[in-house]
Amino acid sequence: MSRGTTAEKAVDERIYEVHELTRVEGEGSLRLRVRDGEVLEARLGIFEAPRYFEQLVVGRTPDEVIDIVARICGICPVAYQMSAVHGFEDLFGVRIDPQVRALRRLLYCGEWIESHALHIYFLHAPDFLGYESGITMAADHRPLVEQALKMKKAGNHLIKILGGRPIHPVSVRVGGWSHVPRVSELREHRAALEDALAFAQETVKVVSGFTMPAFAREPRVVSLRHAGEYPFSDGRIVSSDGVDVSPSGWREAFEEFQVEGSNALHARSKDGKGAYLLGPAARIMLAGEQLHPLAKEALAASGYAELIRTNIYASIVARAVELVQVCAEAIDIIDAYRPPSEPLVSWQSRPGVAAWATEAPRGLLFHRYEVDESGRIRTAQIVPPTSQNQAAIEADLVVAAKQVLDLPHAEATLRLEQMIRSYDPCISCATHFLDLRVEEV
Amino acid sequence: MAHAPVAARPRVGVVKFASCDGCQLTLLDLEDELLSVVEHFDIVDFPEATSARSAGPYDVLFVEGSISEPAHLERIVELRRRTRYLVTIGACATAGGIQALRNWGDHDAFRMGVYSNPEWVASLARSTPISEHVTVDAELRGCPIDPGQLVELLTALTTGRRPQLRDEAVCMECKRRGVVCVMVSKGIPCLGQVTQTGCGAICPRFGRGCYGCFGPREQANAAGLGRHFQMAGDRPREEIGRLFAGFTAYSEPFRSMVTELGGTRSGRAATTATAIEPAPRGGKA
Amino acid sequence: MVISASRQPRGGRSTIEGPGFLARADLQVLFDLLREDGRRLIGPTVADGTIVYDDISSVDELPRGWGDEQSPGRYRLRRRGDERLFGYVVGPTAWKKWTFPAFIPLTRATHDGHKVSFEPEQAAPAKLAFLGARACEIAALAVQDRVLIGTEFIDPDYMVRRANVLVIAVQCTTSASTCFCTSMGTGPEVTEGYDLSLTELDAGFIVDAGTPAGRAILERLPLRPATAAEQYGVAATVAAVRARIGDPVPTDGIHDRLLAQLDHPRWAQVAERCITCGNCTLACPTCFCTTVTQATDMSGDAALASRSWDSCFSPGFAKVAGGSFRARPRDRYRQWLTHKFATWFDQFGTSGCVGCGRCITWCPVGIDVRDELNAIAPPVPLSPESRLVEPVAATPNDFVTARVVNTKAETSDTTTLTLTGVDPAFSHGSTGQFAMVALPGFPPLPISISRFLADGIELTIRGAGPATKAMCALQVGDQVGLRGPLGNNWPLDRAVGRDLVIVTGGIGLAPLRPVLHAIVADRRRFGDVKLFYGARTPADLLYRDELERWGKRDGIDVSLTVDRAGPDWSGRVGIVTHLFDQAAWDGTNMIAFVCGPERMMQATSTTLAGRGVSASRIHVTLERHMECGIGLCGHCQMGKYFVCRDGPVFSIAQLGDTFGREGI
Amino acid sequence: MQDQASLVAVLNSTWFASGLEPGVQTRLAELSRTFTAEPGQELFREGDESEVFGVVIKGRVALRTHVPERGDFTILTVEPGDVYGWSAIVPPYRATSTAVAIEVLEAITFEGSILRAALREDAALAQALYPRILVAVARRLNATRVQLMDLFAAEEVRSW
Repeated sequence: MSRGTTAEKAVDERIYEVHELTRVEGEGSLRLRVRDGEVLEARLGIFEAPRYFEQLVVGRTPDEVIDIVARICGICPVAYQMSAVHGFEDLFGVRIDPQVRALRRLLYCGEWIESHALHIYFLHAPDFLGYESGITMAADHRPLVEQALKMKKAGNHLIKILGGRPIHPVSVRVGGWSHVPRVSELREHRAALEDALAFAQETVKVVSGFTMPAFAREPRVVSLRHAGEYPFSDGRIVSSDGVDVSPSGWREAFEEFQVEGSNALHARSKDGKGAYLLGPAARIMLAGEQLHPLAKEALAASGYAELIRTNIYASIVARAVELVQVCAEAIDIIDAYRPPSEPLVSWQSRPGVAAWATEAPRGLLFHRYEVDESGRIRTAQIVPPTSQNQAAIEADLVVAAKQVLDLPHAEATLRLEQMIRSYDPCISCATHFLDLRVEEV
Repeated sequence: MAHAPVAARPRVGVVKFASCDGCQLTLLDLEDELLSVVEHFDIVDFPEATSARSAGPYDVLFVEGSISEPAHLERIVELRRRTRYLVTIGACATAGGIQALRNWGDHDAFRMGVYSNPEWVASLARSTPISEHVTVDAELRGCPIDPGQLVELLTALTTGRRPQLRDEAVCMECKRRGVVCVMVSKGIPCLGQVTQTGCGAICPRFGRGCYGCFGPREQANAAGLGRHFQMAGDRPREEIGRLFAGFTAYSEPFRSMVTELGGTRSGRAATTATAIEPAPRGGKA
Repeated sequence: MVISASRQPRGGRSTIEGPGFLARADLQVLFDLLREDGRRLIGPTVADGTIVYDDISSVDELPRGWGDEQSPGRYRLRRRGDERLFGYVVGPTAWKKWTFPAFIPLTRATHDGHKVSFEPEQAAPAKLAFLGARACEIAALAVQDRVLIGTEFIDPDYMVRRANVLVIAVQCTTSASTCFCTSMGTGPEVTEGYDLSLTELDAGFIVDAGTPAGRAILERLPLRPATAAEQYGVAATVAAVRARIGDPVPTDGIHDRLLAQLDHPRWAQVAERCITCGNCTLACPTCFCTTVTQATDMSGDAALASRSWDSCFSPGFAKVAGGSFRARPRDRYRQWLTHKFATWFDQFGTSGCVGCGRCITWCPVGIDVRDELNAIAPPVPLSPESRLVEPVAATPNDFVTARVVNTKAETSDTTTLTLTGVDPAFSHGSTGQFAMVALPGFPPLPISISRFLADGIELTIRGAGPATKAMCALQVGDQVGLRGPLGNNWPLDRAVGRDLVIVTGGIGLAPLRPVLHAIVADRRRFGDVKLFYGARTPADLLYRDELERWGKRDGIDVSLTVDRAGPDWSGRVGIVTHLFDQAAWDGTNMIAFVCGPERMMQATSTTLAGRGVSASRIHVTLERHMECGIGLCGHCQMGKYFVCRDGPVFSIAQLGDTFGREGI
Repeated sequence: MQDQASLVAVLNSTWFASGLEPGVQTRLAELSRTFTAEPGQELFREGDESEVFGVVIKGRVALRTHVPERGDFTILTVEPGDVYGWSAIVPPYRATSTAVAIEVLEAITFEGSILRAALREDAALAQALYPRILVAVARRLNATRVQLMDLFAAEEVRSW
């Protein structure tokens, strides 16, 4: 499906091109132009149609925003609800019950399980095992795929218990929950999560058995870090080189900008140190000490503790380790759960800026809303992980290019596609600010 | 046997226009059925799930997303030509989706607000449902669609039945499940009465009013409900408008309610609509 | 009543006859006794800001100290400031949730090569005790008893569930603004239909038994005799409730008053406010309409038919070929109200409303049925209607399989199936009856029997929808599920010695074919027999060879006409009524059987009337959406009739002004 | 059967002309002549000047219309007692369909121009005849309406 062409004008010019990336969320393209081993252009193009979310929320109330922004992405709707709800509660000074907070972590666990399981087994693993899809993979590895589906279901069902449905759940509100589960509802799901945990541990073994293409670039990494827990929605935004700001202070350290010759907005840190990497590998590098003992154990046993720092293809291992993390944590939360005395506290809107960043499965997701006197949104800014990863992805394409030059064209293109999948790009998310024009050659 | 399925093992495509991918994801979320689904259906094109591609022809094509940019216009007609049984899935495809709120607004203001180079953005002034452009054989409502209804449609396709997708109020599901009416017992405004069932009354079960993501049901008396909200709840018109200005806002009669009462950005008082400045952005490099 | 002088120690056996007094602190004893008897206790408890009925095990779960405020479209709890456990009226839950569940599996059907099989689901309900049933609710149980197990047709699921219920009534000591049991004659006093009854006083309960079962429990309770003062107190409290409610809806003559107002402008006005959401019907403790849905597995070989609550307010409820019989919301509101308060009497000898007020409180937009009744139905008397024909008995949801032994393509879309191995009941069937025909995964459909054979029947089916197309595609050796014969028959006996005119169109000839067979078999008992048959085109004429024989050999005057034809057709083209509207014969000694589209039957009966055939001698067969075929599912209701059970054959006189009226 | 008495008798046997004033019947008989046609014989063609108004005594006349690319369709047959060619009396006096005898036809016909003149001049004749013509046309109208409803077309039940 990857169509490469060699332009007549320069025999030594090679173009690697994928007009429609598959097994990624949304519609994107890849374009790499190399002349005499020198990379002239490396671009992750986006042709997903724009939907203008930052404008759609203007004039709406905070609770409406939570429902609307979920629709940016069908794979990680919870992440969007979380960044928004934390931002508003921070602005309005809402104090929530510890169990309300625990349930939100649990909801996030559900989404991570569902999203990571989907990416590992249905979007990414087929690259390593040489299949078109997880479905065709099932022909030879049926038990594995069945288990993967069970694990994915365990995550989806968790979201369903808490929010009514796995995609675009309905119960997250500013001030808490419109409805909280009975203890029994969660306990009944415990067994499924234990199976998921066991299979997550198995998954780490499976994916660390994959042969990783050679690759070496140590990126700057950014994620949330929290003193007492693996990062979801609290702590500080930190980087591998000294950035340290509050979750509401993303704009103090980072900015979006436009690159000459490229039509895509990128993000960078203001200290001028350029591109940075978000996601599972980044989180493990920066907050690894907060991993659940079982996750630490799995990471150590995988033998990838070091390699995930430099080889982007190995991010699949990091993702698997996080599966262990969220399955284990979900079980802990359920065991400690008692229904909150006040599921939904009342709150007063106040004008100002509501801003917060939480950790989506793919990495840091930043929201910023200006709320006016009438409690309505005046402006909105949403910076999803994929847009922040864009610069890093293109930087990696440059490195990867040099390594694939000797491969047959089709294989090389496939390899580059695989590299992009390693980021688990979420293009529907990214599209609302990336440009659509695909350059003609 | 007497059944007349669409085809022995129908060739299925899953494609998207402007959407969040959540509805096609629902197919992958049929964890219990997925492997038997692929036994009975030959999934020939599904970019999000497989690298194997096909340009058709399709016995069944699931279409997600709304028509919202020029290229979409030809693409959907072309797809229709290659398809026997076209099924639209989700609020974007069946109603234009949440992005159809721009249909009331100033499209350019929207573009300026989001893009620093709006002239590069090829998008249509209106986001519209698939049925506005080609004939649709069946539709699954919802934001997102309901897995149960998806299974019902798939099994109906294999047996040649007509899928049993009830056209009745969400209230019916509430009552069957013994959910207490949030409007009567808590005074929470709820669109369940005018919204087509299929979701299993999720929002009322979770202590909220229905926000209409399955869209208006046949003969939905939205005007009557709107009058009731105004009189009983004595709420401001614009607040009632916003109730209807959701994920299926562009479907009649919700559309008329929004146009009449306001609720979208441009539906608000013109003063605020013009007072909107674009979202803050970093400068040039 | 005699009250024993000997006092018993707590918990010990009491020998009290008549009412006794139970201290509030001892109510838990009743709970424990019921559990000992292996009963699940269902009673009131607070949930979602309302008082619902649910499983409870302890007195602490009762709404101690809670009362309720109800008005059209509004329900709120309030603190009473006392310790009362039953100090409120009825909430959102109706007891039918347990006796007539919202959803039950009905029939499992499987399909294996040519074989099909149908397995009815059997309910195995738990033994229940309803604690806190109010007078109106007990009346509602009685109404559903009449509807679902009170006629010759039985809903077996309801029967077994109902038989497992012990009713513990509670006298109403308060009322809501929405109550009107007094007007419906169902309360507030609990007078019958209970096993035990409780009346709450400040310190405890007056307990009385209404059945031996109740008495047996009463005798195990730690009671002391109720004092006369206490008993008078009870009477006085309930009397006060009655006085407070008053008589909001004068109901004498309501049946006739309401049916006289079918064209009242108010129907359209209320439809402006009504959202047709159906909440009133599902909150109603007597509404019994259901619908059957089919689910199949991916292979389509295993199917499960399930029954769930349906509502006459949903657009799909009354749909048949060509649309809904109640297309407009006003039609549906009129249907509901006239059924509850008028035609229910004709069908079941009781009102369909018990005055509990749920349809008022739980109407999201607060439409008050009492206001509508008072506005629409001012007192006007009408004459009572005539009796119905007796229907033929059948069982509800198990199908007997029959085998296809011959198929004949009558037209491009219509096929006649010959079936053998049918239920013996069919050999007693008669002209005009139909059968419910089922294929796995498809909803069973009513199909007229187009011929009775010694060892089977013929069905002539037009492939219009998926199910009928599937039936038309059946091959010799395939099986189908059959239920019947159902419905009433053409009154052929009335035609003996008379002239008979048969007017029919399209597929309508099928249910009349057995009539012609009967006539041909005994021709001389009838006078002139005229058959006027219209079809869409010459190619759409059914039974062409038989038509020829009837005309040429059997002394039947056969006239055919078609709506349009090519040049090769030398027969008549035109509408069926033109075959006789200018003819010379007069109809004073004539009886007419008419079957075809309703619009055509209207035109025909008007024309026949013009030829002197009186309304009582014009018989038509009606089509309505039929699901159960025996008057249990409610879909095919037309005025006071269930078309499936009381019809499908009616005389124009029977139907009166409902015939041809829009939206009935 | 050329003599007037028999013509009157024949006219009387049709619903169209039965029970008219004797005077009117005689006048009608004067204006009329008997007409016979063989099966397949065309009496007039759609769109032509319509010259003849007739009452069918025996046989059957098919009124046909031509649908481009689909050929001729019979929209109505005229049976004994009924009339054809009413457009000969109603402006603009053009045939609205093609009339073909499909059985051996015996009819009583009137030449359009003559009948029109008679109706103009003879008030009694006009008064007696127009209502009957109106009835004939009304029946056609009603028939057409009902046929338009296409009552016997297959429609499927959508409620499930």
